[in-house]
Amino acid sequence: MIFGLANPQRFMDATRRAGVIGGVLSAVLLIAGVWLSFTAPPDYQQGETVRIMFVHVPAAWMAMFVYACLGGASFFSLVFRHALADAAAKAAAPLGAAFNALALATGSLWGRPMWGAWWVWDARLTSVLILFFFYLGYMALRAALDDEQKAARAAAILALVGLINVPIVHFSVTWWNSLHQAASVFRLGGPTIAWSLLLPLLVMALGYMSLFFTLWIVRTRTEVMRTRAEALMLKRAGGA
Amino acid sequence: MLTGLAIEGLAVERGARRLFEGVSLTLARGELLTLTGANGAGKTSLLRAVAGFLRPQAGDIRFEGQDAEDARAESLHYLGHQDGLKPARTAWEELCFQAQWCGGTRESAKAAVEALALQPLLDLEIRKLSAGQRRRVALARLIAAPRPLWLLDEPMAPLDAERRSGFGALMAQHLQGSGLILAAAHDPFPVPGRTVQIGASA
Amino acid sequence: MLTGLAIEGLAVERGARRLFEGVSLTLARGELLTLTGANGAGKTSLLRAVAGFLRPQAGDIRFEGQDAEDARAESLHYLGHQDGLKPARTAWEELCFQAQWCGGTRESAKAAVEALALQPLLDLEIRKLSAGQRRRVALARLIAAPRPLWLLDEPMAPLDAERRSGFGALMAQHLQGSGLILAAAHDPFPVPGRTVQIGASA
Amino acid sequence: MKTFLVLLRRELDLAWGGGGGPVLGCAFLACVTTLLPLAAGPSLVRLAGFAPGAAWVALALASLLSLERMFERDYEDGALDLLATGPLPLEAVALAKGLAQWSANGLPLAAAAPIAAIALGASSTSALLILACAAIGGLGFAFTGGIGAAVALGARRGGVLIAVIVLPLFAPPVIFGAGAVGNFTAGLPWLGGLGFLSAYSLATLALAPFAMAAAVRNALG
Amino acid sequence: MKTFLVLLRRELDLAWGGGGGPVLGCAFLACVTTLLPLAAGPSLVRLAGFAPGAAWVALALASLLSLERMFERDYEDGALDLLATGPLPLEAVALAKGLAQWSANGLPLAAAAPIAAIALGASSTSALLILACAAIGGLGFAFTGGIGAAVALGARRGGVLIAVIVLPLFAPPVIFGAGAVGNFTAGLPWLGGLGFLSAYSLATLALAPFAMAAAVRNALG
Ligand code: HEM
Ligand SMILES: Nc1ncnc2c1ncn2[C@@H]1O[C@H](COP(=O)(O)OP(=O)(O)OP(=O)(O)O)[C@@H](O)[C@H]1O
Ligand SMILES: Nc1ncnc2c1ncn2[C@@H]1O[C@H](COP(=O)(O)OP(=O)(O)OP(=O)(O)O)[C@@H](O)[C@H]1O
Ligand SMILES: [Mg+2]
Ligand SMILES: [Mg+2]
Repeated sequence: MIFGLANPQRFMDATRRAGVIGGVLSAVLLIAGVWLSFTAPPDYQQGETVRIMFVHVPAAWMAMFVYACLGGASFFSLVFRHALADAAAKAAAPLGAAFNALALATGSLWGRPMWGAWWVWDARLTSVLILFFFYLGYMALRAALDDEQKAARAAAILALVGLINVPIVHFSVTWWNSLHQAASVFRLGGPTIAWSLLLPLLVMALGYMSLFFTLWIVRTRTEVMRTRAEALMLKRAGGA
Repeated sequence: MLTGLAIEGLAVERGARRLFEGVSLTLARGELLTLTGANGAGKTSLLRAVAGFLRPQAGDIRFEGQDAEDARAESLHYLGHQDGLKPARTAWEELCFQAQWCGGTRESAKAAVEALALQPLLDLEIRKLSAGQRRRVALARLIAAPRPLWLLDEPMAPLDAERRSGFGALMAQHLQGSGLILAAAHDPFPVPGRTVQIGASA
Repeated sequence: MLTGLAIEGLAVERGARRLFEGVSLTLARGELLTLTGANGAGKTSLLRAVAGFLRPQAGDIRFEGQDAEDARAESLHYLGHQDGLKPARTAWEELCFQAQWCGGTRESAKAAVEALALQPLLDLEIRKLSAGQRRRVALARLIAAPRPLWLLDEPMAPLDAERRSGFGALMAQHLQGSGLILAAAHDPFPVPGRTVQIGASA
Repeated sequence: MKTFLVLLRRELDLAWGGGGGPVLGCAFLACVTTLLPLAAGPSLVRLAGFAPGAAWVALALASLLSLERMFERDYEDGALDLLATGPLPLEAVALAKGLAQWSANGLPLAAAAPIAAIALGASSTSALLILACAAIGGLGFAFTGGIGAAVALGARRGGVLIAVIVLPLFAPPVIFGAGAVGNFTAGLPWLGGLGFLSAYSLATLALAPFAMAAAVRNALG
Repeated sequence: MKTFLVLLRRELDLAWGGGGGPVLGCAFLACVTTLLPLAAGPSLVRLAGFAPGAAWVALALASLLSLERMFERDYEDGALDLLATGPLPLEAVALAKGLAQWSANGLPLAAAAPIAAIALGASSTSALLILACAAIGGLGFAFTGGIGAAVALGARRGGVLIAVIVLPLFAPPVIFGAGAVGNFTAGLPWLGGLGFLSAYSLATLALAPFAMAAAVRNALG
């Protein structure tokens, strides 16, 4: 299916409605998620602050997930020199950076009551910050090279190199005994978290996911249309 | 063994501007083909496309007798506007490195020193050479590491009259040994050959 | 105001080797003097001595109408084999700096852009220019900051035929405005002038 | 192989010629040993713990600052054209450049760091660990940094861009290495950190040449 | 004056383009704040004492590494010829280059150093002193270093030569500055050190341009 959509025209046809449908779906999921978050019982240890989790954790997951998507798209753009993959990579980066910033901000808000500090230089926090820098570096590189094709390839190489950071972020907690919570959902042997907290968390995660895919497709469409418009303008300028 | 070069319908873009399109040419053993054209017409770009640095937008570059990758790694010399010589190293160090890098030996480097009369320059650092002397050091690698196809970008511009005819003789010798030369130039070479004009007739 | 240049019995050494000696020449307003000679004869060295970079071993360089120090700071342009343009800056940034550094203004830089038809190149970084385009950007400072004496070292080598005659016209214009040009070259200029041979008759 | 050695010799010559090399190590040594006692008071115990950290900071900064040299000059003066038409693939060229960079920047600092540490009162066993960490980490810096240098070729603000790109790549070796040394001084298990550091550096040594070569090819066009 | 500003702007552009600038400061900050706690153990009291020392080491090394850029490129690509035939004497050119070097290397590091120190627990009064010392000392580094860079022009082993010439010249500011900061933290009188440091930097600012210009003139020949 992915390969079927690789043709830009077919992609454009198939995703014409994606913005509307995805938008509605994301709105429903997110509203449900927020409602569930506020009706969930407070944690016996963390009290009301646990509600930050429903914003923080999915955002942190998405920061990593989007980077994986960016890496995948970059791989296709690099190996198959596929214009659509490149447009997708370009479109994904700012979204990932936004999720990443959200995870950092909410984590830091949460850290204040839990650890007594906005920030500590621990492995998990540092590696998430590094992931954020990767997003920034990726966007800076794209902006600094003015030849579109060269920029695309150089950025794709960088994105692939940066993939190495994703497992480091995820496993940092186990590799260094960190202040930060160890994995309690995505772990071998199943989740260790109470159902009353897990349900809103999962709904929120689905909402984030759907929001991301919607925005990703919309941004990719815009990118494809922009390149088309530019090509048209160049053609006109050349003919004149 | 590389025996020929055939270019068909080549189109090259730089910075979203199409420099030329539909350029077709062939080059056989023993032939010199001179590229001419206005500044910015795309002579250098064409040479770079043949050398494999630049991916053309359309068209085909075929090496005969060898596949493109091998040809580019073993059978061609590209000598551009910039010679890549390091100012702080001596002429002999640089020549020696270039020769060995391109598959020659210290002995063949010495032969090139003879052929281009570089003897008195060998111990000088590149930054101390005059423009013409420096160009001769750069040209020496063509002799020091024999490869069939020479891609030359205005090789003679800084040479004096005597050295021009001297290098012309080396070119003729290379062609006689069934070499191939594709060269960009604003002035004609002292060697018989065909000429192709790149870009709008200027 | 610089009105002439007189060189008498000049001798220059490089690396303990005497390049030439007893070179005498004069240059008056409206005159072009072309230096010719073999590679390594010392043309560049002579120009650098006039520009004050090199201290001659013997002989005299006299500027008429201005003392040497002022003349070198205000009245001459030296454009050598290397143009000093920075690859990472745009053509306009570089031209603008060079013009203002040599006493011109942004307006005069714009005039030079007109004169050398640089308009389409201004936003390109120097590293993206073709050899001839880059040379044109370098030459532009001669126009952008008017100074009477031009010291040019093979200024036309990378230019195409059309641009050569174009720059020839600019030279002629400078001479008519009672400028002075001392230039090294292997090929004659398209402008009438005298020629001096440097070094052993080669 | 012979061709690779020829290339490596040239790269070493160029890298050591320009500002790197033994001098960097000596400078570091001189700075650290004269400065720190002055700045941190004369208690040797405290100082000993500090040398490795300073060595890491110096190593990371030195690597960062010299990266620009790695490809930029060859790119601008046409030498990359020659290197790209040689019998060895650009991957081998990148490898040689990375090794030369390491030997001119990483090794001297790595050699100086333990001497400085001992001069400041560290035990000679921890000095050995520092040497190992700095040498191995320097390798990681040189190769990950090389990726940044290659990717940023031809960009308008090359140097600054390199730094932005490279910093996150530098973080893992920094964290692993500093963790190992820190744990060692604190009497905690440190082999794990050293292992991660070695794994990271070896992985970059194996993979970075491909990324660099791809980026250089892209820039040559 | 206007011409000097034009020149200064170009020099700043080139110096900031090539590896210097705010990113260097951030890089330094990131290195110091992540590395030192990891290397020296997380006790804030101890760290606070080390941060200024680490800042000095980094500043000196960073200055050393970027020196090569100061004249070498302009020399090799012919830009010095242009600068030498301008209305301002080479002394002014040297001054502009020194200032640009300082702003691209010294200032960002100076700005970052106190932030790092505070992040590591130093008091904000000592941070101010660190800022002052680093900024003033950086000026001294840039100008003394410039002498080395100019003298080494056209020499075969430029980098090594730079270091041999420059290192001894670096010693006085290093010692004065570190002494001032050290005394301050120890509660001893520190104004004297700062005074010597300022005097040294101002002296180099006044004298070094002449030395640089003489060396450059010599190299141009
Ligand atoms: C700026 C500070 C923080 C950052 C950058 C951060 C980052 C992250 C990341 C990247 C994850 C996803 C881990 C994975 O699935 O591999 C995560 C999960 C999580 N974080 Fe944070 N975090 C921060 C602060 C906090 C604080 C203060 C708490 C509360 C004590 C917290 C609690 C959690 C929890 C409970 C999870 C879910 C763990 C799991 O189920 O896997 N985080 N955080
Ligand atoms: N990286 C680049 N980005 C944008 N434009 C470029 C780039 N490289 C080259 N160009 C443009 O491509 C055109 C062709 O350049 P090329 O060097 O091939 O010309 P040329 O025929 O060799 O000219 P010359 O006779 O001056 O050497 C020029 O207009 C140049 O500005
Ligand atoms: N710094 C130096 N040290 C030693 N020798 C030098 C130095 N600079 C130049 N030379 C030598 O001086 C001689 C003259 O050089 P110059 O550049 O003046 O020649 P030219 O006439 O301009 O030659 P071309 O036509 O090749 O440009 C050359 O043989 C060169 O090797
Ligand atoms: Mg060309
Ligand atoms: Mg000359």
